[in-house]
Amino acid sequence: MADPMRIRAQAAGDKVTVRVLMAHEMETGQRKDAAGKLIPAWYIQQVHAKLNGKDVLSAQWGPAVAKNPFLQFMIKGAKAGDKVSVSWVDNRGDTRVDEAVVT
Amino acid sequence: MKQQHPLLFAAVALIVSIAGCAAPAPAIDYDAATQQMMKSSFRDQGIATVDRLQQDEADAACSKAQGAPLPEAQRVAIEAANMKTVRMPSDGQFLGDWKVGEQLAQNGRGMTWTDASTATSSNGGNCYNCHQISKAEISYGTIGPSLYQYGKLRGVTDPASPAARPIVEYTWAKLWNAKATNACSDMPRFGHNKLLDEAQLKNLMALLLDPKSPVNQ
Amino acid sequence: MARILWAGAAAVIAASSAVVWAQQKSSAEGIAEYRAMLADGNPAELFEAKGEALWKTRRGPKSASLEACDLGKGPGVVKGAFVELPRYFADTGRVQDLESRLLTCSETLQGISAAETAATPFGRGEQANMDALVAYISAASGGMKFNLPQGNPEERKMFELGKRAFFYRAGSHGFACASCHGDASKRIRLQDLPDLTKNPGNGIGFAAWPAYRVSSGELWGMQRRLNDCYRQQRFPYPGYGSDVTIALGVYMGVNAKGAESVAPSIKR
Amino acid sequence: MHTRRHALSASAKLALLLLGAGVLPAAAQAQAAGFNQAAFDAKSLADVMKALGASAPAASGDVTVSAPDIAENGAVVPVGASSLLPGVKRLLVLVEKNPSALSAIFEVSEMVDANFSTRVKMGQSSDVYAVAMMNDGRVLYAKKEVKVTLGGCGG
Repeated sequence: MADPMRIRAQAAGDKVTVRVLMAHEMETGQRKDAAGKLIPAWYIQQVHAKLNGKDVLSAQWGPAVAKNPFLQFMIKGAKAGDKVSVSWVDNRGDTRVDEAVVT
Repeated sequence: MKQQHPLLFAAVALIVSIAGCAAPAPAIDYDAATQQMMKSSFRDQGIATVDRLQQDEADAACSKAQGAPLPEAQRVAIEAANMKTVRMPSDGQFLGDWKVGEQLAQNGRGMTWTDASTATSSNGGNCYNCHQISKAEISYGTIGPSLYQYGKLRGVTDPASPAARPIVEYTWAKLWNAKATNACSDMPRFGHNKLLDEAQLKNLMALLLDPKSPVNQ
Repeated sequence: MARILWAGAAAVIAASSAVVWAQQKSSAEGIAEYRAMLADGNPAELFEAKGEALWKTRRGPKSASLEACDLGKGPGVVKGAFVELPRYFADTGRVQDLESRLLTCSETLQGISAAETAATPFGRGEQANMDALVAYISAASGGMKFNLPQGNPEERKMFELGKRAFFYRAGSHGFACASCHGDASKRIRLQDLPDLTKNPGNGIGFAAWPAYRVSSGELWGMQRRLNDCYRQQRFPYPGYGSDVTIALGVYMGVNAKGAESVAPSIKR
Repeated sequence: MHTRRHALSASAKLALLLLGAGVLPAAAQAQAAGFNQAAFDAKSLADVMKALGASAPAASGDVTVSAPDIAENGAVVPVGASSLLPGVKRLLVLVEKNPSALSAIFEVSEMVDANFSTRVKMGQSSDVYAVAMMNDGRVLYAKKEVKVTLGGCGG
């Protein structure tokens, strides 16, 4: 199973800045290994974020997003104590969900 | 301030050193211990074999100096010995194609344990790692001097002319064996250590000295 | 004659360097901007979290955690240990760096073979765990100043050997560590090269590793950093935890005395 | 909305087709439906727009792309896309000279700002685009050149 994400959600005024680091290879499918064989593509295709269980963001990513991806976004009308959850699904169907409390 | 006699210090030092000799821990020969450590710490991997740890006279002397200048006589002797290794081009032609030279200058590959072959064709010149060369390349190192306008600044308008001959030969020697003119140079000895062949060196020569090369614009 | 020509050439070069200075400065600013944008959100954090979990997880044939490991400040003390390594350990009779000490702890406490881990390729199996552990342990000393002990004769001996290894020129290119790291304010391509013969400053050089390597997307400890240095130096292959790597760690670490550690940092 | 639904169903059909041909692993079936493969396979900016059913984009000062002038390494280049305009439906990040131009699509909801940062790979120096697809069908962009340098020892 994939390693956990690191999610930081910090409130300032009525906005919450969310910073997420995800552990993922984001393999493009265009690189070759030492033996000259193509390494198959393996990358996160979809990302979803929720605030207290309600959808706030969805994104689609291609293999050009860098390895161990970073994502930053801003949620409106959120406050300390709220729960932010982030999930991803990759092209192999692997998935991961993590949650953080807004500080 | 009380003045102390230097002899007193000498005497104290002598006593201390005698006491040191009498102590059970003998003085360590760090140079020998270093050689032993290098030998035990490294192993062969691919083309990078442990015989590479053997030093020639220049590498041994400059290592020992730890960045300090060599004694004059030693420096002169090392430079003379290295100058003798320089082979001028067999056909008397010094310049090749600067475009190929530029690619070679950009290429930092070759001779590591992840490289497949020690053939000169698989090696780059590593030049931009240490030198500014063409102005278009902003990613250049500063370990060596800037080579931008190398030929122009030296007044080379026709590299084949007799007037340009001293600069042309000096540059060839520098590329072939940098220790021929600077005993403890950090620059690889491209010709001497068979890193680049004659044709490759000519292309680098053209990059530096051809008036049409972007280096001399 | 060559020498005279060279002296003349040097003078012309000095004059031309002023011309290129403006361009150099803007490149440096661009790189600084790039690094600042990356600093917020260093993927090394992913490795730290994994390392902390590994430290506390019962693993290996003996089903034990590493929490009883003595990193030099007593069993289980993680904070402050990193900035005093490498140091002498009486139980092994050796000067050890963080990675070689972890090999010892992992073998004695967990029953995981040190030799097997040392022989594992970087980034795989137990070596991947090492990456995470060094991230976690170094992070626990974040902001602390390097202060390697030199009280033991073995520690002083390793400093002397490390110094000689640092200046040891060999290989097809005749490079030593000092070829790139023996002077201040030099660059390779656009990367600043720290002068490792002295303290290059807070969070620079020895005080910046372990680090997340952007180029490979991996976390490198000092062992892996030195391994790749020697590869680029065109040397043969240094053993994992070999004396030369530890001696260099002592030399660079003692030179960095007083420098604040920012490990794990983020690097090109 | 119409164009989006159209694109989704097309990619879903393609996924089924590939699945039938044994190209896609079964696990990929579930998420293929919400992923616009055609847009991410498109080589050029124009082809990406076509795959998304969008009109030709116009340069706009109301869209911001943030990226460094120089990237020390093309493997990780920080890029941000944002707009303060009301009615932004989607924000895209594109790298013109990458093998496939599109890097990311962010769906803007009323709960988030039209302001996202991520990091992309760049094979070479290139223009990087932030594209805002508006609710009224307009497509606006900002671009910035990022120089990707060779770094380190290069070996």
